Amino acid sequence: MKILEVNQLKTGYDPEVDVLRGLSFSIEEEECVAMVGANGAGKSTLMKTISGILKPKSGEIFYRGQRIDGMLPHEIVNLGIVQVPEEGGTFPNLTIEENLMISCRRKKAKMERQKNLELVYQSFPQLLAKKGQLAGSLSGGQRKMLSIGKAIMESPEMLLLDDISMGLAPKVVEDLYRMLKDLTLKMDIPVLIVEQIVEIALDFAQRGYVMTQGEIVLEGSSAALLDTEAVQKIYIGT
Amino acid sequence: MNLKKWVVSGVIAFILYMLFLRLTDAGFIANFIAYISLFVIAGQGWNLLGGYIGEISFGHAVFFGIGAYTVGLPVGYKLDINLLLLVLLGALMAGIFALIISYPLLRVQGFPFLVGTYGLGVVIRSIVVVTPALFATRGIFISTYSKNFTYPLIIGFAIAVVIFVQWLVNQDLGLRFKAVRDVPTAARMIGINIYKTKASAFVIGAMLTGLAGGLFALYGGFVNPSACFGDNTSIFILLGPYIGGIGSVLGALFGSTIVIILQEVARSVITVNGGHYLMVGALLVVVMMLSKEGIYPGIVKLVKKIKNAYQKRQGE
Amino acid sequence: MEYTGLIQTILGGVGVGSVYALLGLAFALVFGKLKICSYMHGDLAILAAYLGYFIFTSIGLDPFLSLIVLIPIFFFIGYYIQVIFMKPFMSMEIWQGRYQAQIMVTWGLGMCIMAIEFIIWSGTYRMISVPYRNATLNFSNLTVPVVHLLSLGALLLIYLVLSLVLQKTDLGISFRACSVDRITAMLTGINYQKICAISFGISSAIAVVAGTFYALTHQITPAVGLELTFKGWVAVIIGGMGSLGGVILAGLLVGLVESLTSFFWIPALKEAVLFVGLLLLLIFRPGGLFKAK
Amino acid sequence: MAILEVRDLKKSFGGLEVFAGVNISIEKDQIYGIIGTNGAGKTTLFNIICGVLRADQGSVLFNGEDISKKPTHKIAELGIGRCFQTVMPFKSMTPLENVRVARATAGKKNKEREKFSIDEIMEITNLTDKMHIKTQELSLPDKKNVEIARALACNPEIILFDEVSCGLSGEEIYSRMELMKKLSKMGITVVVVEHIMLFIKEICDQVSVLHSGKVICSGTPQEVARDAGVIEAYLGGKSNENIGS
Repeated sequence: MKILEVNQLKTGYDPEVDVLRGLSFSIEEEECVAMVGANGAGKSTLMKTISGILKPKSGEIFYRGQRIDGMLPHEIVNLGIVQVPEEGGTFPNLTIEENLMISCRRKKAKMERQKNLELVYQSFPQLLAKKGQLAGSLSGGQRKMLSIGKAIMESPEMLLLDDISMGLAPKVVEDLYRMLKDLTLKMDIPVLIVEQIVEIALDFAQRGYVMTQGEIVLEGSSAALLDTEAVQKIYIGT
Repeated sequence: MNLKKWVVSGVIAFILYMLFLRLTDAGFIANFIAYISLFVIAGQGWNLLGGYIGEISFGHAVFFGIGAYTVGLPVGYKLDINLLLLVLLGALMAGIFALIISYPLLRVQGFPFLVGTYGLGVVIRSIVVVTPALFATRGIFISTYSKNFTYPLIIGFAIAVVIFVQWLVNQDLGLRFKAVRDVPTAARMIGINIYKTKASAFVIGAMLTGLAGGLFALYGGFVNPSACFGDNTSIFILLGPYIGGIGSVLGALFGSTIVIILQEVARSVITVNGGHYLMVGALLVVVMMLSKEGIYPGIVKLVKKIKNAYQKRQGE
Repeated sequence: MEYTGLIQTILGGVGVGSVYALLGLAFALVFGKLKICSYMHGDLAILAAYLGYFIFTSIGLDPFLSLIVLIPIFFFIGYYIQVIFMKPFMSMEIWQGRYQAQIMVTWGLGMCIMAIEFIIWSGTYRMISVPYRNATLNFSNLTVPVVHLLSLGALLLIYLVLSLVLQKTDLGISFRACSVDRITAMLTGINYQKICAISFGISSAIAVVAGTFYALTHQITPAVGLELTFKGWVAVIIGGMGSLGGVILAGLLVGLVESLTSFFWIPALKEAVLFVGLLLLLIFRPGGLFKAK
Repeated sequence: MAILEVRDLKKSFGGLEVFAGVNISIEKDQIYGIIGTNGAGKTTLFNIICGVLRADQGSVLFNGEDISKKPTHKIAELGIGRCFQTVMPFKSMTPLENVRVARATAGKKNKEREKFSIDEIMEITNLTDKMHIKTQELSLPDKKNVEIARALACNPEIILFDEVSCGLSGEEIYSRMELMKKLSKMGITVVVVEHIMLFIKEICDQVSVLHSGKVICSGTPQEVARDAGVIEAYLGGKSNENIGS
């Protein structure tokens, strides 16, 4: 069964300019899919559109058969689609504990609050040590952990990860992805991952799509994509 | 350049008004048109700052009042100075005052600026009201020219001001105004001194508003604090361009006209003192909800849309 | 004698200032945190004052008792003003777009409210002549009006309750979350628009309290609304754009400046002195006197 | 002598350190590339050079003169032009007016450096037939062109390009590359911030790699591409085949 299905999606910030130019793809049950492409290809725009931050100009998005385009962001979160955004993601003026607690909006999440909290602290012990401090005092990598932790607190049924590596040192990124891999294995949910470092993304996912100019130009299994010259070319730009 | 069109239509409008004046013997309507023209001049001055720079001023009555009092005060002190000269001097005085006051005011932007200009209005009004040397609340009577001279004078100035503003906003200086409004950061990066640019819009606008004030003194033959420095004056100077279409010369022109007419209509419909604000407020809310940029740009957009839809249908 | 007069003036100033502080608090709540700009709270306050007056004169209900009805009513009025009139502008860029549009819309609404008051109650000055209006407490040779003490108490109470709600409750935490990062808040599953509407409702409810106290210390006329709005905003600017504590101090300061001017100089110049002070502040400390953290 | 030099630049936002002592020296008439992953602080660097942001420490020298304390519009008059990553043309004006206003301000102050007339600028940026349409109605590549045209109209000695390729297709990127080469031949120094390696490799004479607050490597594109640190930072330490192609 298709978990997420995107059909001929068009989105843009300006009335005249489309960033996504009729994009279609789908995600199957318990699958981890990577979306790669150069800056400005529209990856983050896609994420924002799925989460309801941006209204699509045309096209459809289905989640488990239910049409979700046009729904408000919090309604989409209530369905279980949770995003870890590229920027922000945490509230620097709240403590870490508050940050995590405020993320239990869904009924299911409220019931599993204690279990989820343990899982987060277990996966990211650094957060436990600082739980009373303001999130603004965290380092970049810890903030990303908190951001992921917030997503987990929501008891997600589908996870969208937008450029986790942005602005982080390679070592931190590596650690982060190792932890994520453990986590997703534990939670057993479909993941859509956007990443500018192609190799990491394709390593993490089973299947991938390549985007340029708001369109999908290539798709295939991660291994196959990694081998193709085309991916490298497209990613590099010309 | 389509400035020619503006000049030609201006001249035609002036001739029409003169004909009208001859035929109807300067009745109520001729009077009313002159009254509207005063607010058109003041509104164009406001629009230079509010529309082309994007800083909303709630205290333009200050400059209006300075213009009016520059005409009134010498008369009050029985000095024999040519009134027309005083009108021009009034515009100059308003400009100078704006130059001085721009120093504190333009250091802030957005709504502290708005509150600051409102405060400026309160300060100046209070000072005039309590100072006997400025004739306090009594006001000053001015033995002015006949209607047959002042009305065409006001209309002439109004037309000249509209054409002047239209010309100005297409000069380098006017382009600089728009640049500062559109993207301040980018404007700085092409070498625009933001403070100077804002100050020049402020000063030129204040001069135009001061001019309107001076003409108002000639028009009414009477100046007093509540008519010249009152909140009401500020409000109607502001509302015209804002409702009509902020940052567009024609929009401000239409807006001032509509607002003043509506105000008069409302006064005759709702006779309770102060009740006419109901219609003014409602108009403001309706315009903002329907077209955020004001009536004129809204209509232009609508016409474009209809045209496009029509052409599409034609094409099919 | 002169000395007690001065103390008396200061107390009076603080008492009047608490009304401005309440209005400033109402503005700071929605402006400082959620970037919603309103120019109608002064008119809302006066409307509440008139309603209190109306209830008092028609059925003799004490204005404090009528607050029990008025506060929820105004909460809903505020809630729906945000939903109907302010929401369309929430996605625009801050100044130029959102603030300007919101200022104009709320100002237009405020104008309508004022006009309706003019039509119903006319422009004559009214006052709510409750028996305790002129009651005072005496400490040696100082006389303190009871109403001033009450308004100061109400101010502190509202501030404490607000801070408590902001610190402890889910609503408060969501509110703080929305105030720093609205996109992240949405992605966290917080209904941003609802939080905005609730906050606007709360701030309208605070305006009701301000209006009631204003009516108990002053005579009311519809035109005062805009003036009150501006004084509330002056408190916000002096207070440093949105720190709640700063706004309260600034509001009290505004009242103090006014009453001291009346005491030492000409009462007609009290507002002029206030705004000259504001202009000086803009020169030397554009960020406000009590800067937000 | 270096035309633009950044010395020991330090900057942090709140607790977040963006630059921990950055040194960059750009020679005249070069095309200089600055690369780094997203969030490495490339745009912040440009903002500091242009005076939009102030550095916590360190200095920026332009033709030997310290400009780190100067207001932005003075820096523009000295001859530093800039194009933004998120396009910011003056949207209510036509392209021609955008160029005119730039020529009338910064361009006026350094007339002796004028290399193109307004007509020529419109031509090399492909805007001649669109110059009377309001900029907000143009497409993204055209808006980028308007920015380039506007920067050129300031008669700059040096132009900073921030992520020109962002949101453009291959062919459009190629035409930008050609334009940059042309500008550098005309004696205008070009600084490009990019994260697409190939773009940099094709046109740049010198490259600096910005990573976690420091310049981790400087040199010709070929040298940089072989640098182990760069490969690790850029590709997560797996291989260097992506750079090679």
